Amino acid sequence: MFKKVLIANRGEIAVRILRACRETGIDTVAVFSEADRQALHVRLADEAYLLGPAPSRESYLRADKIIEVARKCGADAIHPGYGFLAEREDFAEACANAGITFIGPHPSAIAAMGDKMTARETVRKAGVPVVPGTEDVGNMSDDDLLSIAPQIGFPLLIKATAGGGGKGMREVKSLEEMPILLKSARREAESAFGDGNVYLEKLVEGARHIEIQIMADNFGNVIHLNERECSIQRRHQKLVEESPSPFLDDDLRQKMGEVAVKAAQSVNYVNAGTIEFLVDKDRNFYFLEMNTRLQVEHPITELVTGVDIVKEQIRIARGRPLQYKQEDIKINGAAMECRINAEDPFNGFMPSTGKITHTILPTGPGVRVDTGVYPGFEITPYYDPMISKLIVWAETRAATILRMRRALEEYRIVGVRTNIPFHQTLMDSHRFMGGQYDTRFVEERFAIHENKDPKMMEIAAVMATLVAHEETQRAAQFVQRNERDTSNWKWVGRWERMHR
Amino acid sequence: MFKKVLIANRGEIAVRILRACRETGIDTVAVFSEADRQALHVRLADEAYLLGPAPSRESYLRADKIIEVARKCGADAIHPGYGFLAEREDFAEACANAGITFIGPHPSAIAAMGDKMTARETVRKAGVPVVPGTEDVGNMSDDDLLSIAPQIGFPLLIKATAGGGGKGMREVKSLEEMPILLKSARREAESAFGDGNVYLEKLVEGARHIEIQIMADNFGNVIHLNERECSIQRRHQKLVEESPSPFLDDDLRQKMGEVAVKAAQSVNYVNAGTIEFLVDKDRNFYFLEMNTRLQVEHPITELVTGVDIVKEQIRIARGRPLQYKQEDIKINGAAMECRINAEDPFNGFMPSTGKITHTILPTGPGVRVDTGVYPGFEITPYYDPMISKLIVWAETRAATILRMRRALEEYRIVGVRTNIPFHQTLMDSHRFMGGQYDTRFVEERFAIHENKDPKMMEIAAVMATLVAHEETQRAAQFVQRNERDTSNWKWVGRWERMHR
Amino acid sequence: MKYITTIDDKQYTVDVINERHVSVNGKIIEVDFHTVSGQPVYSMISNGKSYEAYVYPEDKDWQVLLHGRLYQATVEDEREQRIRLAAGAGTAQGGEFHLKAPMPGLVVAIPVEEGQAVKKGEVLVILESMKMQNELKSPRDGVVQRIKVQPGESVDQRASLLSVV
Amino acid sequence: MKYITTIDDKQYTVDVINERHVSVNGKIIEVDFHTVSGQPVYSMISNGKSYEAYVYPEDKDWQVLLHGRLYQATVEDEREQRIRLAAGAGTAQGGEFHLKAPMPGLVVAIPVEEGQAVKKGEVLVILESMKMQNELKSPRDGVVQRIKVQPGESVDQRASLLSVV
Repeated sequence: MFKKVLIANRGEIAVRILRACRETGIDTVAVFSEADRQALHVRLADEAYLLGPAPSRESYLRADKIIEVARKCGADAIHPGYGFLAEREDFAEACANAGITFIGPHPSAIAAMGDKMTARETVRKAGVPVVPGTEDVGNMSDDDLLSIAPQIGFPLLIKATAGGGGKGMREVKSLEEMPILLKSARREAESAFGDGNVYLEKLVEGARHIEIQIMADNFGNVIHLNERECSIQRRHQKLVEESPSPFLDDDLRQKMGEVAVKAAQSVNYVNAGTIEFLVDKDRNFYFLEMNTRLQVEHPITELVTGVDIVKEQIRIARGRPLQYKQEDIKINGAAMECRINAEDPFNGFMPSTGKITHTILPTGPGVRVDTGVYPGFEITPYYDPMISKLIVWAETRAATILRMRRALEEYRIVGVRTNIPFHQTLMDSHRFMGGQYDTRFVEERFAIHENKDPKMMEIAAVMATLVAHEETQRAAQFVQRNERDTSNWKWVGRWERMHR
Repeated sequence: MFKKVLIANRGEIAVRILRACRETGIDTVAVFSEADRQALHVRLADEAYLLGPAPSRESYLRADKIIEVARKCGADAIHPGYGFLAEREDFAEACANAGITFIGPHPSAIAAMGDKMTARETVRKAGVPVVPGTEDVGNMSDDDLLSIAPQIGFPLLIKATAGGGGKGMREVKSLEEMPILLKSARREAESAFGDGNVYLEKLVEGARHIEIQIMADNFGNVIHLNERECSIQRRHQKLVEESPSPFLDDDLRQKMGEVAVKAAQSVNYVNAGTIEFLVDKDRNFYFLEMNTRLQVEHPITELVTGVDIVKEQIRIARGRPLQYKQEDIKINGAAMECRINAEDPFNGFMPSTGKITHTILPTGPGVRVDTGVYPGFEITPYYDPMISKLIVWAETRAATILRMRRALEEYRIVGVRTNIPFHQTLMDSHRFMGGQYDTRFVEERFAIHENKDPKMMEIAAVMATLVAHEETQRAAQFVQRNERDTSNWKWVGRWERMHR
Repeated sequence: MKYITTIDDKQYTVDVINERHVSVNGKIIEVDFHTVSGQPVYSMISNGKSYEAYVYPEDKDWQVLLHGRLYQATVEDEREQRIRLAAGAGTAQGGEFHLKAPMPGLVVAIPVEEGQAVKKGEVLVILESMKMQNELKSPRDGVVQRIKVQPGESVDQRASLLSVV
Repeated sequence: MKYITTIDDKQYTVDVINERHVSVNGKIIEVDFHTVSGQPVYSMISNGKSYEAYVYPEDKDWQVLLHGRLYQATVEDEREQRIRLAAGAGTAQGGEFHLKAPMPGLVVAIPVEEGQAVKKGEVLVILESMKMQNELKSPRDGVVQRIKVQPGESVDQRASLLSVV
């Protein structure tokens, strides 16, 4: 039994894990960077320790410091969340050496799946179909890659060997543009993972990104929790996920589930993991990679299966057998997640930094919000722009979309720009409603119109005017009553603050 | 198909219904009293109309005005929520006469179940067991009741004929104290329902209050959605509800469900309704009354069955058949609801009025909050003290209780006192955890200790001191920089507001 | 700066030594104390333990909502305490208790009479509000005086109802 | 009081007649306008329709978050507009555009050169921040001038990067 778990992460996922621990009677230890002193995961944890300055390399990526904290405060286990150290086999190894349980797979499985080229080879040998691409294992030079590329054929993808989440990924349409793209892919991979190694994969056109959640215990039991459809992406970043996929039928679902279990078994996988597949128009599916950790989008699986994935991760790490057998896993209704990012969809999805001054969360039936932000939270440029996840469940996919529209409209985030209008436009899209989309849909066949109703524009104009008018009136009164010792601008600002 | 629905209610239930309409593509019309101009149901609705001054009699009980509004704005239907006009057959009748669909049962069913004495007789004839008590129908004088009482035996309950929700209810231990209790029961019933009529019922000791949710359509289909256990009460007001009941087994559940369906059929019931039973220690169950409307605690049934009761109500009112058959209704996991009231559990549960200055809602896995309040909301003495409902689901009852503890701790409501500490103490109670409770548990065998950990008291003292210290320091600086034109108290107040 | 802080009947002498150190009843502790901007939320990390509290003024006291529990703290500096103790010496214990309506409502019953001796916890007035009948109790032993309202009367918030001397 | 309110390219002449009446481009509408206390939330009921909006200042404009959509409104009274138009006549159209870093970050690439003609929407600078590469584009046609940074350089928020003349 764990008495104390250190959560080596920040933001919504740190809060998510913290809640699972609290609901299991386990004490929680947060770690934080200087930028996150006031963050929710720090405030909600039982203990909290500073790691270092804001940049990840000096804080959340400091494996040594994190293990030192865990040792000093007597934590039994470390949950890495996603990102940061979650897929570093050396970190998992170091935990083990320090006598601390790493809540995740064995280092060997992380290593086998972490090197994307090795992973391709391993699962291919286990009979799992892979996307055609580079078949060698090991570092390849630009020259090697440029000479292999024509055999694979264009368009193709450059992908980071150490990668995931679209970082260090580039689409290549021709040999001519390949050298410069190789360079930028390597640079991005180097900065994201500390490893600039890349490989090539054929670009499967019109494909859908569908992944299978698996769970495995230390007793050889491996089950899958069905699929998540993640084809709504922009620049290889997932924006919306849903389960079940509108594209799969029971037959294909079962086949993919079985193959996913096989892939996990090929590396003696333990704990929660996800096998990502590409599925083409003809329903052929190809292994893409395995994420050897909790996914951002795990909640939609929780909502349709009823399994609390984080609690189950903890149980497995404690050496308990899986609570579920494959036949216990049913699909109940439909769930969808919108990732709420601090970015401006009307300005090229430019990240938006600043302070969140007010938020109103959508609530009520079928709505779950996983968030690490709050009024007063400062969005800094140091971390991911994802500030919360809006997750919705309903009995059918159609009801889920309608509920998501309702929840998006209720969600208020004031102070920074968010991509909520993107999600609203998506939920109104007929193609999306019809389930007719692939991974290129957002970038190629979807436009976010401002689509401003003239009636609503007029209402907005009237409301803005009335607020401005009230301010003018009150500011005038205020100035009459007081000596003005500061500039007008300051008075208005002060007045503003006073009336909040 | 309804295009526009008027919601003849306020608070969380008005918001709940509004969300269901919005998720079904139906326009919403709110009505409000002068006290509720800024309320959430007014702000979220598509249209909103003033009814009158704050007191219910002059606003939410003004059936005539509500129907006038519905007619003028072209609403197809009215949803009455719970309380107010929900169980007034004359209102349902008036809707029908105005050509507006009443989302609820036929007036005849409301009438038959609304007079509690008539209801007892009706279901008894249909073979439903009832609690021994007065068997006549019609107004009974104090003298009649006093002469019948000894035959029923003490302790007994005085109950309002028109009643529900514990209003106008009194427990009588002996004949001597009965006259004065009759008087106060009649007074309370008169003020709550405009009808001072009462009847008597034997007090079933050690009983549990367990109710069955039923749904019926216009085609003769009646199903039940299993039970809700509502024995956690104080002064006959429910405080916590859970589903399934820890007391029932499948056998008793099925029996009670069948009897509930029979009771509904005895009055040709249509739409959603609830049959309340008392279940004694020996698992005998007795019909108490039928609530011919949506219940406060309907969400726990939604969470364990997956049925959206409000959407289903709307479907039925539109003349569609039930979407479900009895065999579709399964119990999935366990759900619990805590009613969050603005009252001080450390001061005799005294209602607490005032302004809510800040709130933080609990979120994350398995947590649903149905609320009508928000920062800035003013709690007035005109309406019910219930300000929100915290509803939690998990795979097992034990996990639900642990999750509820976590959610209660996360829930912050600043500005008024709430009964959250009561719920926290309850969730820690071994008897409650063991499911060992009846309707007298809270009043007789449960104490809310302040139970203050000395360590936490010291921390609270330090934090209060540091805040006070900061205020003093900053106020001093502020005073130095400015002419003091107001009293010190006002400056501190202003400073306070400026720094929020 | 030294303060005397009282919660319930417990007194804490809290000395704010500097930005990172506080002594409580003579014991020095290290504190990392932060305000969450724009909110009455404070975060304190002390000895690795993390505490989040809402701290906000109510009348002359501070309300501290810490880990879901509410504490009511009185914070005085030494001078303030001296003044209060000096002033309070005359009236503190023997002072009258003035029962005021905690909310607007209808006086349903007054189960006591003027001149009647009451114990702490005894019901003085039943007030109907928010559709509930609420029992207003005596906070101490004493004698009822100056009943200012009658059953059936509607009263505003903070209206004087009666005194216990 | 009369205001000229602009959203996107649309101008509205809004006359606040009294507490309950406003005219918009000459058409009089009845409004019931309320602030939700302590919040930048406003509720307006007009002709039975209910609207809730967050309205808050940003720079010199007002941001209106209405039914989930964000509108940016400039509100000027007649005098302010006259002054701006008079002042703006000289510089408005021909003014330089100064590209500033919208957030701190690393300059990854500058795909333009000084003196190069660019079209509206053309990428001027690629800035890495929040683990993303962000393309900063030209808001109008013009010629690139005064490039002040180099690839590989870290810049602070609002740092000047280059100008488009």
